[in-house]
Amino acid sequence: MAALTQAAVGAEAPAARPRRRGGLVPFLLLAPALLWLVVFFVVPTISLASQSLQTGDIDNGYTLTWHFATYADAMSRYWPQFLRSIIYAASATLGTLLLGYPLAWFIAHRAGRWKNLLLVLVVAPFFTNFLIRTLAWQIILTDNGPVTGFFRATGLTNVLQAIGLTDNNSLLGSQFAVTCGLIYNFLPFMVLPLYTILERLDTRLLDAAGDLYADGWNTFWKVIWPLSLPGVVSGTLLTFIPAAGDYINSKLLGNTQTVMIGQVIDAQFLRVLDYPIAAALSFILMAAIIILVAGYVRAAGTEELV
Amino acid sequence: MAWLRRNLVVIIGLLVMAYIMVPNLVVTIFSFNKPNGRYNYEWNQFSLDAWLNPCSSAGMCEALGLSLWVAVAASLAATVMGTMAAFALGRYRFKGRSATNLLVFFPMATPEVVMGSSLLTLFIAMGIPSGQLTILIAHILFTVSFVITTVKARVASLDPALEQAAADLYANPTQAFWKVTFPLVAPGIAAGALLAFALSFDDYIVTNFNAGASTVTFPMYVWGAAQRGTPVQINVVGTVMFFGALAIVGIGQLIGARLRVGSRRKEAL
Amino acid sequence: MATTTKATPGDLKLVALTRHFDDFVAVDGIDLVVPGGSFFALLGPSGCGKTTTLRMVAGLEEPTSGQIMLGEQDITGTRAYQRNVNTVFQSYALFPHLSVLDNVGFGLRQRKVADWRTRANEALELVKLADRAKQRPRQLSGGMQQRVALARAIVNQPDVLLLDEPLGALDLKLRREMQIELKRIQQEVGITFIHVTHDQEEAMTMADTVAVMRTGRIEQLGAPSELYDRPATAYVANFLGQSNLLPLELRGAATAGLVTASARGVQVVVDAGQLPADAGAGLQLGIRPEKLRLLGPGSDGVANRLNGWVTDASFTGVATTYLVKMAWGQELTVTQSNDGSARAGLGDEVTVGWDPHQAFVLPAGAD
Amino acid sequence: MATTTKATPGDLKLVALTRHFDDFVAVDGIDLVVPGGSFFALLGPSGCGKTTTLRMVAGLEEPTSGQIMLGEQDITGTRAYQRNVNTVFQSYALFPHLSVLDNVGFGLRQRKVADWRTRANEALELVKLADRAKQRPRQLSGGMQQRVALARAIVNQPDVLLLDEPLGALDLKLRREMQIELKRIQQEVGITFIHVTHDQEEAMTMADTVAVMRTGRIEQLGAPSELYDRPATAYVANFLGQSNLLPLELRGAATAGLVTASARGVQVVVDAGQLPADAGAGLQLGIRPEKLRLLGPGSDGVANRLNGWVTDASFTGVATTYLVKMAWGQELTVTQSNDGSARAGLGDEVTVGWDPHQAFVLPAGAD
Amino acid sequence: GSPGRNPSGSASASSSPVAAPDKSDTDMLVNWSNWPEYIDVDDNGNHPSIQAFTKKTGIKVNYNEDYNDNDEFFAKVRPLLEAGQDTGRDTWVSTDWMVARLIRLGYVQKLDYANIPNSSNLEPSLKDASFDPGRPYSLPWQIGFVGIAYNPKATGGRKVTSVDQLLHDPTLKGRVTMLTEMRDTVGLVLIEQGVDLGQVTADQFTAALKVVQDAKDAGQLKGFTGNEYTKPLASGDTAACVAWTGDVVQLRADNPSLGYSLGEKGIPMFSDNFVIPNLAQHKKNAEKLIDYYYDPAVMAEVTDYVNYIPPVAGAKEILLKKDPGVANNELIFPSQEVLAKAQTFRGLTAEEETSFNRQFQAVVTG
Ligand SMILES: Nc1ncnc2c1ncn2[C@@H]1O[C@H](COP(=O)(O)OP(=O)(O)OP(=O)(O)O)[C@@H](O)[C@H]1O
Ligand SMILES: Nc1ncnc2c1ncn2[C@@H]1O[C@H](COP(=O)(O)OP(=O)(O)OP(=O)(O)O)[C@@H](O)[C@H]1O
Ligand SMILES: [Mg+2]
Ligand SMILES: [Mg+2]
Repeated sequence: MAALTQAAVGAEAPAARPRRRGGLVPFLLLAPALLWLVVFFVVPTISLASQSLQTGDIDNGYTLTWHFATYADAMSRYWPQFLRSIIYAASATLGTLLLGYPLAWFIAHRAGRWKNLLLVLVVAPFFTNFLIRTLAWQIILTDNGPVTGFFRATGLTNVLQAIGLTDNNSLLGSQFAVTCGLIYNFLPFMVLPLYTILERLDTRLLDAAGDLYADGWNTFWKVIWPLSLPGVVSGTLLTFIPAAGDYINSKLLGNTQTVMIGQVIDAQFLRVLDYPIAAALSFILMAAIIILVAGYVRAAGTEELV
Repeated sequence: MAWLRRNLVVIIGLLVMAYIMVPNLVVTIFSFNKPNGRYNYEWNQFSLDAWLNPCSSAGMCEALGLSLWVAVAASLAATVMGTMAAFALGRYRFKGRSATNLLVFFPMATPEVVMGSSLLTLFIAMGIPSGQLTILIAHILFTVSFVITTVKARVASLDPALEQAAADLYANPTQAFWKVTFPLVAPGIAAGALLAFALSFDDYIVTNFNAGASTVTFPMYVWGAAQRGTPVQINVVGTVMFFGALAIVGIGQLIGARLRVGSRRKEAL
Repeated sequence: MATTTKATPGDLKLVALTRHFDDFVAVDGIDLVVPGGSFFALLGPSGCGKTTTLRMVAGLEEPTSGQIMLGEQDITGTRAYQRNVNTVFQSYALFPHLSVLDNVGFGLRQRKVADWRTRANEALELVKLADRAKQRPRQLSGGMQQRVALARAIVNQPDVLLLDEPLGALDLKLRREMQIELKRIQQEVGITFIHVTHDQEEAMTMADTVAVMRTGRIEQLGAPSELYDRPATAYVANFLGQSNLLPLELRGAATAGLVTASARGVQVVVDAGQLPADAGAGLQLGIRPEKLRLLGPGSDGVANRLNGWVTDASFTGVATTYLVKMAWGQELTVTQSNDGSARAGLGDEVTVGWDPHQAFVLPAGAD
Repeated sequence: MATTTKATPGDLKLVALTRHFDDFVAVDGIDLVVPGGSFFALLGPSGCGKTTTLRMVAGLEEPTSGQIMLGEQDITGTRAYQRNVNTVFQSYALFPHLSVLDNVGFGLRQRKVADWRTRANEALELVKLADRAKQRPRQLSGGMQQRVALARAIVNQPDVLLLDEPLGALDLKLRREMQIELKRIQQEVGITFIHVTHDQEEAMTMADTVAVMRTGRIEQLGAPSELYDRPATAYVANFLGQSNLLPLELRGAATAGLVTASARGVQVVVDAGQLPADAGAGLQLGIRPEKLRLLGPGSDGVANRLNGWVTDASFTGVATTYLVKMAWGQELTVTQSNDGSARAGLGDEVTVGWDPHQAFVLPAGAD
Repeated sequence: GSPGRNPSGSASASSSPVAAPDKSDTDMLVNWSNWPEYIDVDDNGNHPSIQAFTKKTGIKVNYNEDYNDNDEFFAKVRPLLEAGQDTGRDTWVSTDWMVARLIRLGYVQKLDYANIPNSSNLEPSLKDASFDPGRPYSLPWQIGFVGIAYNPKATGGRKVTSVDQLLHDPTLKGRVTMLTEMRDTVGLVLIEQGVDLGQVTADQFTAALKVVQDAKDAGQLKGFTGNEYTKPLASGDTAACVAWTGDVVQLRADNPSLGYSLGEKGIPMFSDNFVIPNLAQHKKNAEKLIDYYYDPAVMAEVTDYVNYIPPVAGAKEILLKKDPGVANNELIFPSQEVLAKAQTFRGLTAEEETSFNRQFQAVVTG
């Protein structure tokens, strides 16, 4: 399990510059996976691209007419959902970061021999079906449950309501519940890369900072945080990307005001049967993610994507 | 006050840990429930019924079996292919390396509905009938990227001097790989396989598109069942899987610790 | 800032300073006064508690008991960032994400010093790295990094500068250079330096006062030459260089400051002034390798002489080190400066001799 | 296996060995013969091509051109695992997943040696680690790991053992111990050792022959004392320890093997036998610090003398090193053995002198 | 893309063959896809009626509950049907409007009534469906009404009796769900507005949808759901919702306090129907299966468990003896008076379907 540490799920090892030229060898090694990705991912993606430029309907069939207007149409109609998805994904990412950072630090530096066990516990939720997990959240946040009771008794619901995260004095069916679900689901993807980088962090630097008159807060911002950026970058990517496309959480824990773009794609694809617009929306989503990610990665200055 | 300041991170860490564990705890608790009605959402009465008759919910155990089989097969295949690719990417410089890195990254960024449906279209065009094979292909596709990323990090942090030492000690490249490289990368591979297994075992959307007429995986079963009620047996499976994962790792660590303690004791003698 | 003359800072006093880790006593009640402005070295083998002591002074470790005073002030309870004490860490601990200039300016900026940039640049000039200000630490060689760490600490004009094996990772040549450099800087800025090392040569070259530590306690304290020439225990003697130790039995009384005695049956004379007050458990005679000389013909005047044969000779440039086997099996180490004095070959029968005033006498038992 | 006496292995010959990395020439046509059974040291600054040379001998790097011969056999084209050559890597490169015993037995098992276990245990005894056979490498200290790496290499009884800065990571004390240990083992097993280091003292202490490398070429090759006492270039002189260099102009002709000359206007005599054949570009006089002596009263007989005043004195136990400033500003380094000879204090006016036969003369220009 | 398809969509017009060589006689098997929990189950997880069928005919039933949702299921099989490939299923149960679409696209085969003698037991009122006039392609499996369900615990004891109340009562704000089934949700509103579902116009549809949109914008609606509305209703997280009768009957068995109201002006009705897709490998076996379930005794057994309205005449009589509680339940065996109010959404043209869907989804996912 210490391996999951290495899972790095992103963090780049410092000694990690590839160093050899191997003639054919790398290509032979890559062949199976690459073949798989090309046949089962690239090819469908290309046909998806062509689909996004077709016109027609289910009864008369679709023909490729290079109808780029679909993209403009998709954007103009669904920009609010795009925006909302980005905002939700971003706030979920922020949430996972806020919760995941102390947890990763705790596991890396304070957990002693419990380290491995805690790492497994972080990943273990994946072994319980996603629907059961989400239903468990429904049980936890239910109107008559103790959590809601606590929130009501302490007036926290009013606070949440005031900032627009909930309404109706309940927790379920709100932006709050959706964000909670998203954070919960993607926390492991944040914690693992953060853990990998924080564990490697040279704690002597913290002593040095203290020695140079930095108190706890300054030590964090001036030393720990900048040094953990690579982990923060991979963690945020691995959280943000799937969260932006997710809709299970918004569907089961949200309300009619919390529809995310994944739900729209789903509806266009399955219910309206408007394949071009569904394909176009998918492409816009992928493109948006990749542009955001590329810009982010460049700004953060890490060499490789994930 | 000083105590609080020093242990703040521990307290927060434990709270977040609790946040992660609470849903699992709920699942576990409700696996001992005897619900009043078909929905298992309110505590009614303690009962071991579901634990004693785990398969009494029609089709669940078959679905579970299928899911386990698919997860094992897919994670195995993804692990083999992903490990090979990770070696290529972590080890060699070659033309198109960054393009390949990008290609590996894309499937992780693709919405599942899109991946599921476009794969289905492809299978039909290729004439591959939907069923276990198509599920397997799809699962390998979306897990292989995770394996590659995971193993690549491990491969990259491997000291190249070790393989050279093996060569220096008369091991030809094949022997050097199996005796030195592989055992050292193994933890990374295990992590990748574990992640692949978890992702495969938990996937619904992509699977649902590519499952044939009579292949129902466990997530599909759960999704279907949840429409009309949630049999307690689902919680039993969730609980078993969760503690199973813990146990496997726990035992692994125990064996490791035993070995270490053993050698330390010898040292003391 | 190098040009500002500072008022001599107060003395640093450690009073019964103790630190336990669980059951383990890392530092065991140290009492110590380090005069302000002096260059003080803490010497001892790995694990004897040097770093722990230093960290307590820096405020990075809490003492289990005892006090730390800086001048008149008790600083035991203050936190690291509140102390006017800076450390050069063994591993440098430079911030890899900051430029050299930002590293050096870190402490000043924390204290909101307005002209931090000017002062950091001055400190870099002091360590001769002004031209590297924009680079990242990892672009510098080990020696340069060490100097950055030094600049980063002294720029804050601390009352005490702690140096934890700052030269440990450097190669020999660089180490020698840096030793000279450090001493120069200390003389220039007049800050109290506490230098931790386990390299005895280093401690002796650099420090005004050396304290030899052993399992959490201070074994002996004094000027380098005092410790070297008159070690109080065999432990100190061995720690500060090699020694040839012989069991010693006193035979005669003191005449002209000399006493006759017998070492392994050979008659020798020792300096009466060196006999320890309490010689209950027997005595040992100690002679440093470089104080032993291969005697050529015509050196009959030397009072102390032992015969043996050369079992090994190794040339080190400056000197040649011989192992000379005695009749009773012990091998004495003799370091002969390559200044033109007698050389010997492997297997040669030789006589070694020494001046009684250059040997020392220890109580036996205490090792 | 330590007890088996081996037939002396063949000589190792490098013929015009060259290695390019893209445009960069790391090793630039080395010609070299390492006699079988000798202890050979390759010395040079970081980046001069030592490791690359070693790796080519081990078969881990392919030469761009040139040949490698082992005895009569050309091994240039063979692969690493086919060569009877073993390496102790700078970083040890122990297999972390194998026990110490399995590490040591690795090569034997690869070659299907039936009694690998016995022989591996014998090798561990040789390096005094028999009791650690079951442990994992990371449970050992740095010095122990180094010995395991050594045992792992020599257990295979290679024709040539390559050691790439095997002691670089050890601390001073341990390094000295291991130097003696290595030399003992080499004498015991009689294998050719090629030892790479950038520590000149280490090279001189251990090796029969030392080659000084510089940017891919061999600058000078010979016995340690030869290189130290008669460096061919200033580069070698400086690399093998400190030197005081003075510009030299010949004045007179040779009488009794001595030539008069002038250094900075002061008249000196030099050994005629040391004048280089080609003195076109002018000459330099070199004197090692320990060959310079502070002259006390009554040393008028010394032919070469320079006056100056002491600007620094540092006591190192064995010796005291003085910096003596000359009238023209240069500071000469003088290392005076603490064997009872004259000492001086800071600021004292002193006269330093040297024996003409203990100085050396270099062509100027060549640095 | 696909080649142009004849919009008339009759099976014969399709370019690819529709019927596969029937393997029924050699291969005693039938593959049936159905909705989850839509058949009788015993304590061991077996389906007694299926076991009895196998025993009786020797035909093994490969029963799969993989029909979770009309659209999702359609998305899974459409590419196969379009490409002229076997779907691996011999029959499945689609909702009325989906049957219409399947027929339109030429994806389903005509039933051979010679193999279904029991089809004469079909309730007379169901014989002629607007989506399948004369029922050449489909036979109903179960029928249900769409109404309003509420949990008195969550409404504070108040009854919710009208769409108007559902969409505008401030005490229900944010705790109301509607169905993602367009015809059920919008149909309920249309009837409230006095529109006959058999005659809906595009404008009426848009106007009704506007009401839903306004309620949603006002924060009245918590969500649009599929079958997953039931659990929150039972637990009280949802106060009131649009619901299907069968579900409500079952929920009330566990929680009798749940309330239910059917519209005064009219009641939207839906049916789920057997169809046989193109290239089904065991068409005859599928027809035998349908025939088997049209035996009133068998259907009674199913009804006793699933609690929807059976389409087979004579089932009530059998249940009156076996399980009077079910037989007398107005929601399972509605009175003639109630039945008279039942309305079915009219069949839509391809263009209408696309347009309505697009508008409706704009509300649902807006
Ligand atoms: N945090 C800690 N927990 C437990 N034991 C500790 C801790 N820090 C130090 N020790 C123990 O205290 C003793 C003294 O350690 P310290 O670091 O002060 O030694 P040192 O003299 O600096 O040695 P070195 O020369 O190796 O740096 C050691 O035995 C060490 O194992
Ligand atoms: N794989 C390589 N690719 C490019 N240049 C290399 C490679 N290996 C070595 N070099 C270059 O060749 C030169 C010689 O390197 P080498 O490692 O032999 O030096 P070295 O003498 O062993 O130095 P050190 O004492 O630092 O170990 C260096 O400048 C190095 O940068
Ligand atoms: Mg220390
Ligand atoms: Mg090297």
